[in-house]
Amino acid sequence: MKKGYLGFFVSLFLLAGTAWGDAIKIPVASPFTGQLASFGEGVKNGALLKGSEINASGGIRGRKVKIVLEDELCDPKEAATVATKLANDPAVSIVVGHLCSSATLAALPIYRAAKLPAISPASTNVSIGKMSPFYFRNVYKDDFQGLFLAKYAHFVKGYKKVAIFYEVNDYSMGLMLAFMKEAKKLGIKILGTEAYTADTTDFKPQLTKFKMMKPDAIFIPGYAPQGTLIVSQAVSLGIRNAGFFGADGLDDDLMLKNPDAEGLFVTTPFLPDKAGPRAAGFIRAYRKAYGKDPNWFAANSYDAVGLAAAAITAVGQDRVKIRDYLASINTREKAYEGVAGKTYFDKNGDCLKDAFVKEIRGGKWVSAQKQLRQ
Amino acid sequence: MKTILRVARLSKSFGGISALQDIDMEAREGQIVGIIGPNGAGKTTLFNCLSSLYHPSAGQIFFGDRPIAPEFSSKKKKLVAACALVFLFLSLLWTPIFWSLFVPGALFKVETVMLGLLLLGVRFFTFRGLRRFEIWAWGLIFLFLAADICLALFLGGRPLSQDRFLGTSLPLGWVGTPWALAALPFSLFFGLQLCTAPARRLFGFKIGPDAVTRLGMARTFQNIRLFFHLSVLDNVKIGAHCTMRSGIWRSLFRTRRQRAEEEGAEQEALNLLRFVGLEQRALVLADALAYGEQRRLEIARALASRPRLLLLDEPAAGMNPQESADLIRLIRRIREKGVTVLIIEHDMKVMMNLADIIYVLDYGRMIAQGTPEQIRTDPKVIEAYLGGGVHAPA
Amino acid sequence: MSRRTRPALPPGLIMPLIFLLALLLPWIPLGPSSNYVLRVLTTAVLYMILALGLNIVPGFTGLLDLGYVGFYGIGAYTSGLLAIHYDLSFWWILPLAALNGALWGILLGAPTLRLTGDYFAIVTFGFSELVVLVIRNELWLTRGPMGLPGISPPSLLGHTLTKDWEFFYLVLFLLAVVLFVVTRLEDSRLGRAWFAIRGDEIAAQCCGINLIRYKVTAFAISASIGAMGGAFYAKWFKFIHPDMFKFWESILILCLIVFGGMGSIRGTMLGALVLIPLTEILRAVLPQELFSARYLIYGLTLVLMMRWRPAGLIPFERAQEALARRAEARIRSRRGGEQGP
Amino acid sequence: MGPLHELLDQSSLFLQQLVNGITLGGVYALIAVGYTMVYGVIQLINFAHGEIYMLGAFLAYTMVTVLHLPFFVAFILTILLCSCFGILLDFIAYRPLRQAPRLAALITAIGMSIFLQNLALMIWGSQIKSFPRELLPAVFSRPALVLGEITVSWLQIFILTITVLFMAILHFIIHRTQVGTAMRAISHDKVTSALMGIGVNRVISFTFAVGSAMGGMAGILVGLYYNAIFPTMGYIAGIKAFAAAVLGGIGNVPGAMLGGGVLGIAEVLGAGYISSEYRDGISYAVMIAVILFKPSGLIGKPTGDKV
Repeated sequence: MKKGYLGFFVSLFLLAGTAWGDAIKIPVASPFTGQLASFGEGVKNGALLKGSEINASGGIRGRKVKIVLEDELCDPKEAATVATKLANDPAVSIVVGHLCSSATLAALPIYRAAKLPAISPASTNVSIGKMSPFYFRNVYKDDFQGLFLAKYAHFVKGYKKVAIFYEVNDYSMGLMLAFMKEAKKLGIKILGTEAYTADTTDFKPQLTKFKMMKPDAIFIPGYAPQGTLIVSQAVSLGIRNAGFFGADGLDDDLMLKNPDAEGLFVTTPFLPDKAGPRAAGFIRAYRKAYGKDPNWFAANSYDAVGLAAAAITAVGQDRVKIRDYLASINTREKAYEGVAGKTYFDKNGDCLKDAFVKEIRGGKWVSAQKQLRQ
Repeated sequence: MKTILRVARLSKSFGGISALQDIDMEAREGQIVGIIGPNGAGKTTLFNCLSSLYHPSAGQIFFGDRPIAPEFSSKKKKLVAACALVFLFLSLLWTPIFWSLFVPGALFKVETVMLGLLLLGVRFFTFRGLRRFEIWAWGLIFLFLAADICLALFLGGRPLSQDRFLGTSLPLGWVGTPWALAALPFSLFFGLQLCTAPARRLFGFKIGPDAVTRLGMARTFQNIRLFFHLSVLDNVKIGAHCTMRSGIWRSLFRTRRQRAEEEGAEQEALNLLRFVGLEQRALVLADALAYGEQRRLEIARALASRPRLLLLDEPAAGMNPQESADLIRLIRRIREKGVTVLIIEHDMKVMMNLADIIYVLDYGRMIAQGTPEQIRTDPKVIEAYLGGGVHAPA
Repeated sequence: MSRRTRPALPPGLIMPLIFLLALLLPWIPLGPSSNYVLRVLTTAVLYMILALGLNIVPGFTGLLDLGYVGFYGIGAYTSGLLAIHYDLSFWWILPLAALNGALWGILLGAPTLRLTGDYFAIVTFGFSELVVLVIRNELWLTRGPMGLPGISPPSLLGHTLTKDWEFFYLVLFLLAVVLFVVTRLEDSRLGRAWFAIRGDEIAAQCCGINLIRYKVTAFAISASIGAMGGAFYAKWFKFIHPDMFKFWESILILCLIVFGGMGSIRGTMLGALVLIPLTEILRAVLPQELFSARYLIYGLTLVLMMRWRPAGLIPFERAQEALARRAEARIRSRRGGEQGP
Repeated sequence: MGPLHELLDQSSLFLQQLVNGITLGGVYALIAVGYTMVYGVIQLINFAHGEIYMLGAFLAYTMVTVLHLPFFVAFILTILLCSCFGILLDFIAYRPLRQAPRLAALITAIGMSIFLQNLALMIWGSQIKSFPRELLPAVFSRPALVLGEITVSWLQIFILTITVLFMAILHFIIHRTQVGTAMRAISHDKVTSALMGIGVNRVISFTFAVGSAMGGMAGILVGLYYNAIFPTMGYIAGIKAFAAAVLGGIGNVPGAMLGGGVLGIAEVLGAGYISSEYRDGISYAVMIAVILFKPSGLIGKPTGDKV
């Protein structure tokens, strides 16, 4: 029984490994099912859109591109399995992924060992960059974003007393630490920090504490699903004259459904109306394909696939050459022009990119009147 | 003949209903002692007290000269309570003192938590009877653990600073935490010793059923309690548990000693199975045995612990006359091996045939004792069994 | 005892044979996906180890333990921290992690094993959640949700393991060690005491078995095997994260042993070999559109399996029959020895 | 700010936290009842109960947003549907396993839980949903009581009233009606009850129906209260509720209520005063401590093993 079973399963893998035809494979690894599937959706849509656009314009060197979606549920264990699968597939020369930093960190050593370059459209954890020369990302790091937010809160909004409500995860804590460091310099008083976990829906105890502190604003360096709950629960508790702000984690249409979130502002790597003509086409195509506006996950993954395609076009399917090509995009002049601005990498493979601020006005995301120039 | 079992003024009550009241009895070496009585007379309760599955409410049991159930007077209980309270205070004091040694200024912060834990402890303490004392003591240890962990977290510097995240230069508040974690096992150990050891020594704990078996008293059960999913042989080998010594390491490395022991146990188990007539069935699962065979297996398992006293709880229940005749022979042979037998039985024929001395229980009281002939003619017994006035049970 | 199920091969030979097959596996040419298969199989074998460890508590001793992942996490973090801070070799880390697991097993087990049934289960569950919370929140020690990256891979005689087949061999070796331990213990005084406790606690007590002592022993051994699994996991992944040790893992491992047959060593291993690659097989089989049905099918498999074979693939009774056959062989050979010249 | 002001602030903080805690406790209690009743009758930890709670929230959401039913109609319909669903669950998954080992039933429950969770994920997607405010009775979004810094909403009052009301009804059912007596008899001894002419399966179905109805109701209330409905919401709430049931003494309805209350308050006060990082840990620690000291729960009766 055991042997028969083994044979069956081995042949399945063989099948999976060889079934694709002549197309150039660009795998996209992200959570497409499970709790974080809603984040992965943007990544999926953006990547598929770019893929079909490339194919419509004749493919890469005359060959079609096939976007292969690899689901890893944001689970480090699954991410490592997926990474092994990709690393051992000779048809794969570059990977777009992963989304969660924990998944990225689990997959990283495997890509490194297989000399397989990877571009993450969304992992913002600070410690990733130094881990591997084969890892790139076209999204900024948490520390940059936190610093930017502190400056914005101080110079544009003029907040004096801020309370921080963070999620116990790497993204949120990295942001918080960067924000606090800069806030200290700028003289913003941090009234208190409270934590929550992703699986909770009751934020009232912590918010009640904030209410008594009477902050000017509450900084929520978390994700939208919890962010929207936090805002509405805060309002129902009677926190009315405090502002709310967050980072790109809150940049989601989910927030728009919440009438209490009026006035909330966030940082984002991608602003449709500030992105120039290149983005306009993207937004139109995206609306046509999926019936809604792209979020920054979509824009970044669109760009990441574009970068991958550009690299393959330039140097072919050799993994190390692709890596060298990507690493050579290291100044503003050589930058890849994507829909989410120019992308170029520093020596760690981290990208240096502008951040924008947008806020909710009348139930819509609009770019904030005042942007902060770096 | 030496007395092997002595029961003095034994009482047992369940939430106000007394199942046994002032039982006095004794068994001498080599006797077969019978206990009879109508249903609900408290026979099985008596057995459970003897094998320490129940703890008597009052009275004493001596096995040889070893007390199995020491008496707990209410005065003694109060003393235990007082002592435990002292230990509680000591143990709760201990943690902040320990902490203040490592982290100056910790004492003050900690007081509220300690007070809360103290109140909690005292409150639960007043609820607990002595029977659950051990659980109670363990609960206390858990409090210790909780307190230490709470402290470790408390003192761990509530503000989340950059230093903490990078883990390079620890702020002063953190010096305590690794120490606290390192000290946890010690604190647990000493806490345990503080709470349980003196109480054990001073007041004598009840002996567990396993210890009773090790002392040489084995039993069977009214409703058969075999290990049904194990083989017959293994059932008997489990019975021989306390005659063997090998532990984890010897079993892992199959030392010569362990192998010899296993072999001996297996041989003896087979001998015992032959003794009760189950040798042919040694390698089937106990589930597959017939009812009468299961009864005999239970006896074999009890004998495997090499007991001096064997308690048989209705061994003939559900047997046909042929089987009970076999059983009578078997019990006689057991006695010939030098094992004293204490037997509960409904089947009067079996009892009258077997017993040297019979005790009669009714409604938790001992109403008669004597040789089978005396019992047969005792008017109290006749009344208990038949509601009075009619002939003696045959 | 059904003769039908008796294998044609001598029973002592089956396990080594399967091991031999497993050792040959990396050299079967599977083309490009060979390493992928190996990685999935390494995961499966790791879960076999974990399941064999957990099996000792609910399978042998009959106590429902929902907190196993706590020990797994303790082992992984012990291994990761020792590797990062002290740069110890894997061969030192392994026993240390096992010891640490056993220590916590005893600390948790000693007070809680007095509780009965589901109360024990729920306390162990609480424990594992607390372990994860501590790992998640004590940044100074574990870096919390940032995870512990950069754990050095194990090395053997100066050679650092990097290849997938090397890890596969390593995990097979660990499986062999664990298998040795559990099979030896299963057929010993200790194992019988555990089975007795599983069968009937009161009868076991009256056979002279000290319940607490044997339960704590079982719990400690189980915990140390779990910690060993964790130690390997950390060294293999080179990165650990609190999310890896969520309650779900405990449930998964429990599913493996119930699916395979609780209390039966082979069943437990078979359960892991079937269920762990299942999600990957579904990944390969299902078209991309039906991807989200992966865990749906997984759940359904569990339900249907329990419906048809509630005692698992290889039930406990079968394992006990196998033990009895072994005893029979022993007795027969002894008799043969006596009757010989 | 004088010391008096400070004191006032502190005490209103405490009171507000208490109100939060009691509401949370009420929700836990409602879910816990389903666990405790099923456990009491067939000694099964029904892991899928949390999923019924989730389904309750989604069903009500669908009825309100897609079918445009008035809220209270949707509320009652959902409860009915959930109880039917509970019966169905028992019929499909658990009834065939009545004679099987207990762990087999437990694994079935886990399998059902995974299955339902993923089913909901496929049907409704992973995005968090919330009841559109304009489709709900307006009174829910208004505060009922504003006392200085303390706010109590009508929704909170609604939740607490429903909890207390249904607990009272349940208590009545269990102790005063025939089916309640049958339930208690079955929890004591299934075989004997069957011999006494009790339709065991029917009574168990009834138990599932009542428990699931309460679970579904809790789902709607939580969906309203926190404004969040998502496929995995049943998992953590289910576990907390189970802890609450154990805390109060499993198999005991007033116990579930007490346990829910204690757990909710402990959790909220713990998050408010000790550490919000260890919020869940505090509730588990309280639970463990109670079990260690009083293994039968706060008001459960110790059960002895009959020798």
